[in-house]
Amino acid sequence: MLNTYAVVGLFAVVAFTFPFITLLMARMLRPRKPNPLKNSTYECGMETIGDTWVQFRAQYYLFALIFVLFDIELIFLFPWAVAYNRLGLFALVEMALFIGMLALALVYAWRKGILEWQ
Amino acid sequence: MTLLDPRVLGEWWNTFLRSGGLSEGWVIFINAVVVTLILMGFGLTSVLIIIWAERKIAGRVQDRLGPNRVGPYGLLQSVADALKLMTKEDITPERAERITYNLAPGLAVFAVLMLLVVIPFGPGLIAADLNIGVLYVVAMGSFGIMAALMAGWASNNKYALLGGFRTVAQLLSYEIPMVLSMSVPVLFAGTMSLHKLVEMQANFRWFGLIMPTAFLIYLISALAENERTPFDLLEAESEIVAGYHIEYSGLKFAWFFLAFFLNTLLLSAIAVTLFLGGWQGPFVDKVPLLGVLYFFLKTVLIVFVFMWVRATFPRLRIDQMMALAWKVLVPMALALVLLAATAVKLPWPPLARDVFLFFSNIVMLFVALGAIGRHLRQEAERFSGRQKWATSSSTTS
Amino acid sequence: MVLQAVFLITALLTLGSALMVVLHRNLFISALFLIASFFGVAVFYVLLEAEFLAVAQVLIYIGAIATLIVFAIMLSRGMMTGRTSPRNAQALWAAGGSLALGAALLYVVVFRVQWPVAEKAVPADMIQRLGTGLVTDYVVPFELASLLLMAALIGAVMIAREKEV
Amino acid sequence: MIPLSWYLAVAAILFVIGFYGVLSRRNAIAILMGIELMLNAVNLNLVAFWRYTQPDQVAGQVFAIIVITVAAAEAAVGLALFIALYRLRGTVHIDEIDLLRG
Repeated sequence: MLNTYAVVGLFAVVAFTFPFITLLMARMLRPRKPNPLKNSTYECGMETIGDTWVQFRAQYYLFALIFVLFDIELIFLFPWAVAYNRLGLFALVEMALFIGMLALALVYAWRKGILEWQ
Repeated sequence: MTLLDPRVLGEWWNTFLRSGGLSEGWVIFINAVVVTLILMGFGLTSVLIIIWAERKIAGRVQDRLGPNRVGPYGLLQSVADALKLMTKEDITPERAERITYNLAPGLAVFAVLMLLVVIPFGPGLIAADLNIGVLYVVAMGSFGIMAALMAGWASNNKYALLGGFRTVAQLLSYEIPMVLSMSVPVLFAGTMSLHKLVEMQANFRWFGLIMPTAFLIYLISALAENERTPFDLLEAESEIVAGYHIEYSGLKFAWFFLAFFLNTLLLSAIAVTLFLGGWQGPFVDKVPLLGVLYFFLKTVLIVFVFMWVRATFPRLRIDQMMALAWKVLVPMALALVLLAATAVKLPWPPLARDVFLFFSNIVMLFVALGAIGRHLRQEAERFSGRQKWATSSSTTS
Repeated sequence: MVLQAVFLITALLTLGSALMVVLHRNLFISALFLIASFFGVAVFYVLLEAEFLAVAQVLIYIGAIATLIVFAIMLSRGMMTGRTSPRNAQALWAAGGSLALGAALLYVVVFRVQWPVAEKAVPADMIQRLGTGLVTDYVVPFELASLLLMAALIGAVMIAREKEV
Repeated sequence: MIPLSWYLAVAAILFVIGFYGVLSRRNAIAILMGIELMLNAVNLNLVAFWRYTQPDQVAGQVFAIIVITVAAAEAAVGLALFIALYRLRGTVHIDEIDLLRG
């Protein structure tokens, strides 16, 4: 199994270094004449006001929360799906229970208006 | 005819290497190097072609010519653009967090390039046939999400940060229906290896034909994961500045661009692998190399559909986009998984099961469309009601 | 040989990033190092031939938990600018205690105990076995996990929701 | 083959680093990051023992998955608490939070 991952590993090293090597190479080609105006933050020509750390709404966090829930469900779903052909009807019932529980959580979030983007 | 079988050729190549007296470790290493070079070359050239095709197709749809100056049919336009971006001055905003800022585009490219390793281009033509292929594809998407977050944060720009956050919210939301729909082929095939998944789809028993709704959910989610129209509201090339990559220029911008187009190709390739039988087609068992042709034909078809959609559809609003993911696609995908699981256990002949699945998929699709249509009509009525009220109140006052 | 080299490089990456996580003043950069550290652990899982866990590690720790952490950092803004010290009053004691604990653990783990090792191969159909195990022998933890997730979601939503004013 | 003690050593150091983070940080989110490091170290140990003692059983992997699940649930609720706390008190520094003293 590790032989297969050797290919992945080598490819990963190349794929990760390649963008940076080309960036370094392009550095020799491209001009470099910075000035304060050019380097200023681009906010449609306006002077930047205040901190970049604008306060975000908790909404982003709530969507991420529901995402985490389903992401973990996938970790259970995939081995089940792979093994499913070998298993009996009980596997279906158990997974239905599992998914039902998650669906309940989704319904709860829906009813509480979490899924409305404001 | 076995001459044209990549598997046989691979065996010959390995025996050739071993006959030269190389140890097993070196054989693996040399093969890895060769595979890496081929895949990198393929990835980079295919991007140039896709960018050209996208511009040409968009041009034709909008009754223009598209690029036609550099090279025959403008084919070298992308090369010219790449050279331009390479020699262009590259500005780093002064308050940016430099290391993270420079790391983000590389990570975005990395996340997409890594998918090349698990794509089965033909029978036996897969760089690494991982047992967890399907989940590997999903896991690499996490790195793309991180790249967007890093770019948005490190630019030290309000728009970039906001764009980064919204992009992440979008990618997260559509990842769930996408992966849920990908679990349906896994359920049928009983494996996550992409090569075996294709092998299981012989004789036109393509999972996309049995479960058209799952395939559709995958396509819609792939459009969103790729930030393509109609889900490109965070970038909206023609209207607002850009998303999280607003501060990037020159080659760093080019890397985000490359990641975007390569992602289009690879998401289509994965769609073909999971749902359209990959390299399966007539006579593949006789002439295996035909499989490569079938694979690319199908992939190009899906890529074309993506571009066609881009040239045709208007953008969604952000609330519509999030509602589509969580209120429509996720429940549908969950129901589809359970439906597929139930059907597999039905004591019927395989053909009857497939037909049953196909029709129940269609029914489910129409029920969902009906529900969406009803909701939209209600919303429109409410909106027009408010309009009437607004105009009447303005005339009376 | 190659495996050992990969192991050592990964160990260096993982532990170095972990150290940066606890030392860096800027919380966002801490979170990025945390991701690097998670990735290193995923590589260890691959070396241990637990490929499913490696992919789960990337998917959940990097894809989900790290995203949650970054979102939480952004929601509590002004906390990562580094104007005040990131460490509390007991940091020195903590460092001493951690070093002592680390030395003790390493002594026990590496030198003291002779771990019994079985030279067995990982079965090729590990993922099938895992799926089977989840719905047969380990069905109670499996269902409890879904219950836990539902409870966590409902609880977290209750806590984090912005109340209508 | 890599000796088992290498993995255990790495896990031990990772655990200690996380432990130090938990003890020394003021920011609650940073403390949570320390806890995640510790959980990772535990999981690494679990998987290493699985691989070197009984790779033909699934118990080790199932436990590791459950640990990951619990870690995610814990992070979700913990971070939600911190966000609520920040909204309430304007800080997530643990040593400035003393609700009982009002």
